[in-house]
Amino acid sequence: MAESFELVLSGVRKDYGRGSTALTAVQPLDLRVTEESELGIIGESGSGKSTLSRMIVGLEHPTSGEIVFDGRSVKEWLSTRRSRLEFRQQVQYVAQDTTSFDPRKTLGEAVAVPLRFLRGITDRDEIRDRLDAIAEELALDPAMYERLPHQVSGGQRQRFALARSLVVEPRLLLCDEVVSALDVSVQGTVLNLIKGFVQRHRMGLMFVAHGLPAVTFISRELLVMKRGEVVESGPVRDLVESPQHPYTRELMNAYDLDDGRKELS
Amino acid sequence: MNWWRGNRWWLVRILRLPLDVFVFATIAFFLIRLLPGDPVVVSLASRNEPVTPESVAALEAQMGLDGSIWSQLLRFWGGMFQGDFGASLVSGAPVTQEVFSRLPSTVELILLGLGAAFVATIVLGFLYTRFSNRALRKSIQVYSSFATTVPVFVIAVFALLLLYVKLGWLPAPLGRVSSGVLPVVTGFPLLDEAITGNWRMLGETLVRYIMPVLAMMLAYTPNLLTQYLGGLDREIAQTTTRFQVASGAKRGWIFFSVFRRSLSSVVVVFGLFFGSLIGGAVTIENLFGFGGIGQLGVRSVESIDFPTLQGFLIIVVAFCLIAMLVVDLVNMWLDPRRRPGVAAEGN
Amino acid sequence: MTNTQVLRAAASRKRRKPGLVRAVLALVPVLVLVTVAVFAPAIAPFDPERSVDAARLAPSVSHWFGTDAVGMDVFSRTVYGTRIAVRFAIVVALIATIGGILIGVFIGLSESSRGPLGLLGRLLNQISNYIIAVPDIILGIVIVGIMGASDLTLTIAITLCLIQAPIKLTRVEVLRVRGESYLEAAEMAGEPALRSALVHVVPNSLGPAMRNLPLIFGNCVIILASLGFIGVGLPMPTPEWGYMISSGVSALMLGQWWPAVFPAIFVLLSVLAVAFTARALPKTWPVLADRFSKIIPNRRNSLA
Amino acid sequence: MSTATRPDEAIAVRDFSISYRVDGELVPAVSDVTFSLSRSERLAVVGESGSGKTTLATAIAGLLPHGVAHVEYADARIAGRDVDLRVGHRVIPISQLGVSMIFQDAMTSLDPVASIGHQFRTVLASGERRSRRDVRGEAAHWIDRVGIPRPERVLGLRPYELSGGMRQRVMIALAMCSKPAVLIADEPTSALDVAVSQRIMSLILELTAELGTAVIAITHDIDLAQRYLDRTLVLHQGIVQDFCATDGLSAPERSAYTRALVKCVPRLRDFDRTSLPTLAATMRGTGMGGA
Repeated sequence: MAESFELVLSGVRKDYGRGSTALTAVQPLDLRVTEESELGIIGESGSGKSTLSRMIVGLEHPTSGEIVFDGRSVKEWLSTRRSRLEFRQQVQYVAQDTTSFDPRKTLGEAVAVPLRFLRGITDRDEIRDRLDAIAEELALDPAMYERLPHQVSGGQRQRFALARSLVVEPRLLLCDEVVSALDVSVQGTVLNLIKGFVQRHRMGLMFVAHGLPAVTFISRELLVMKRGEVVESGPVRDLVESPQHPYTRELMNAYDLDDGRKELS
Repeated sequence: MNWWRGNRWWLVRILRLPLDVFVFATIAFFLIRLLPGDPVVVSLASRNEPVTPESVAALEAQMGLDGSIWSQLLRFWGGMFQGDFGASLVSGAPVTQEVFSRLPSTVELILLGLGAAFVATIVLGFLYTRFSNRALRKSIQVYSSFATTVPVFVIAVFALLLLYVKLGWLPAPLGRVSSGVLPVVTGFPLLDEAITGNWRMLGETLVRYIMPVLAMMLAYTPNLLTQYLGGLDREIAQTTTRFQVASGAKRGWIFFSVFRRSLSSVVVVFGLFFGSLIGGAVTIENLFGFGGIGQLGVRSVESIDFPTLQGFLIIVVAFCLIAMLVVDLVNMWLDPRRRPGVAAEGN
Repeated sequence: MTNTQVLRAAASRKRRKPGLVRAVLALVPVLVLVTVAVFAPAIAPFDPERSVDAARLAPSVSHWFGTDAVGMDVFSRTVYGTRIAVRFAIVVALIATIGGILIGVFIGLSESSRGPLGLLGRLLNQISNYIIAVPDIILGIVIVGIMGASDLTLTIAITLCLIQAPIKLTRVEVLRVRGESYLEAAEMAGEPALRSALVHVVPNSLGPAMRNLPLIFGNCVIILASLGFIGVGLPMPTPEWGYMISSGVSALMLGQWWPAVFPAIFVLLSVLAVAFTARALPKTWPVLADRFSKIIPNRRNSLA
Repeated sequence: MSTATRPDEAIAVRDFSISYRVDGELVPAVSDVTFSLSRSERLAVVGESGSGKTTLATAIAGLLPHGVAHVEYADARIAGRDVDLRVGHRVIPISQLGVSMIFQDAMTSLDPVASIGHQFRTVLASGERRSRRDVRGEAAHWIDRVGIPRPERVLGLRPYELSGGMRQRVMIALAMCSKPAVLIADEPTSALDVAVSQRIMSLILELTAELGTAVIAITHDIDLAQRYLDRTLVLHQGIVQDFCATDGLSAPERSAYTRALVKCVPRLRDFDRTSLPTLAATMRGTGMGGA
């Protein structure tokens, strides 16, 4: 069971470029995330949702405002080697997999790397045990650890990417469009795995996507972004049943099919 | 403001040219001086002169190698801004004059060779797209795979053997004309012969150009052809072509569109290709007894003419940079997406 | 196999795997070339740098390729020419590829960083940009002119021309790999930046420069012959192809074709041999690698 | 030829199979597809990646690359006429008049260096001789019809000067201006945001309804099929699983694969579920075995 944590964003803003051509990717934004959170972020491409999640893990830096995790700003966390590793162990980020594995390293080697650096485990047997444990939990075949990334399907690779992040037992997991590139039939499997894992381990989750149904399934709270701005936020049920902002309404309508569909069961 | 935005792409590019030449000249200045080996000593040794401090100092002064490297650099820069690279040790004439009197005839040869190769490329590209005959397409591909493998002077030697020695169809490789002195107006032999109305010489020169241009065409077409075939294959498979076919566009237009879109892949390599063309032209000039920059280079090497070599390098490269600039501008004019800033605005 | 894969495979026709025999056959031309070079003293019947018979003898049983204007045996000279060309080409190809990779990796890793290393990286990149614009043979002429003609001079001149391609190729590849998301993943996994540069960036950036190596080999032969042809190559009696061709041209005019044509054929064949092997190598390499080393996992042959 | 031609038939194919030549062997990609559509009818071809749906569409539009594919069929009619859909010898295939196709990305579909007006001219000026002004007027009319203001101005622009939405509309106008009997749309909305994709789909449906054009939409998204298209053809590994009215996709007589596929689509109101149905689990549940 992970301990509690608190992630606070205050007035975070991100601009690309300078002067007259500057583009604001994220408008000033306040947000609080804890180990209880299962937060979904939805928006079309260019809405700033990915930038937001990348700023939280320090892959990009806010133009202004501050991101504070457990009382220290992300910038501070990343300033020294020791605290950087500590921060990485607690907050993990999974991106849409296209090339997130080194083509020359087996999947096993890739998944072992965070154990070695973030958990300081060097004992081969222990690494092996942990790899087997995470494989079991994510319903992966441990034999596939021997394979190279291109030798498994896209859905499998995405699950290994999850394994690489979850093997260090982080307290907060950020998922950036992890199912968008997958076939519908595989999406369900991956979503179930994430949801199950997060609930069993009581971790915080931030799930970024542009496909609404995946987000409404996996999260309890929802943030709707458009052009770098949060247009509406609240519990998923409220937003689905009674969206307030016209953009949210348009979005919900686009997916709502109650009239045309007769579902079994 | 609006005019500036519309024309920025070529103005900026042209304004950068002098800077490029200046930077390259400076790099060349250091490169030449940092190489191991001392031209002064080599030169004295080759003339069997004793290496005394006096003779070394005298030759250093002649070559512009006296004083510290920084004072040399200042003198070099000063001279360059006045278009002065010193005087040739052989003829005593200014280096710029030595080079510029020979450059046009080399350029003429290059342009003819390049033009012939370009036409051949277009024709073969057309055959490649128009006909699906396997043997034809395969042989065009095989020919294109000879790119950068066969040196032009080797082809020229074979051409000489066949067309002059065996068949006797073409005249001996002994200069541009059989007798007389070429008129000099612009420095481009063909042009000058036409301007002065010297039709006999023009005819002779044209006949004597057949073999070298043929050799250059045979040697350089594969280089352009690989690019063009690659471009054609890519463009034919492109969604654009499929969309045109599916929406029922006129067949001629589809071909035209494919050719035009693939052409930029050829024109792009023209710039860098120019360098190897100059190299090839030097060997061709040597073989066919044409005067040109190759002849100047070889003469300078034989007499260790340091100022000429230095000026020769810088002027030839400046010329290459100009050629690349022209190619870039043509390309940007053909395809506006290549203009800087356009792609960013499009997204 | 999915439809998309079938289509791609069918369209590129690269999936066809040649057998071991074909794979070895692809190497034959270059092996022959190297063999001739290595065993030149055993193959050549005469001393290549001395007059051995009357001048201008036509090809015969005793002089297969005839003799040249001063009575040197053309066959012996041509065979020794192979030795010289191959020696140059191997040295230049190795120096240019290894050096080019080192410099390219350095530029690619350092150019975007601040501080003196970044400055040096950008400077090297700019210098390389300008040297690329210099025609190979012009650079050769100038360097030989300043330093005098010798093995060392020509090696420096040709390497300086040909090292630019591996530098550029490696630099671009390093920049591409640095943008790959597996480096972000490495950062998230806590790998130190230097380690991930060495473990992930460098090994994944070597491909293009390695594939360019045969091209350097061939180009070196061409440049060496071209410089020799215009008379700024290796000094006189050395049996170098370019020089042999140019000195044979005057005899060619008189119908004595052999002193010029045989070395020209050898230039042609050697360059084509290298080009042939270079083109066949990407296809046959997996087969050979598969045969001879089961230990190293190879990316290409395991593509399914 | 055995089936009688209905007067309002737009397209009909029977026993349509496609295979690819790989290393001299034929690898089947799509087998024995039979369907027919009447004018204005809308068909969705649904399948996962690798199911052969794009291959099928490309073959019907006559766009398969020469030399790599092999097409066989018992019968193929477009607008009541027999057509030759076998892969030709030409390097650039010849258009199957009567079938237009639009693609996912308008930017790569339009000729990047030609003006929009020119691109219309290449389509509209084929066949009979017409004056430039006449053609220009018709092009402007089409651009106006897809809802772009000031059509005359757009004619002089090149694709990169248009916004993404405008490019998409121009592409649709170009595909429709030859008044095809069938419009094939390959993943028409998967590159678009939800709101935009709705507008684009309704534009396509409106235009095709007006001209009586049949629509074949290739998609991985069952949602799209259920929202916009009358009939659905489900492909799995090159084999037709079902061909039926879209409303009846989850009816008990449908194949297990189809029903499972419909069930696994994540829904907006899944927030109360603890887990989503997955394809494998659903098919196991129906006792039909895995795929």
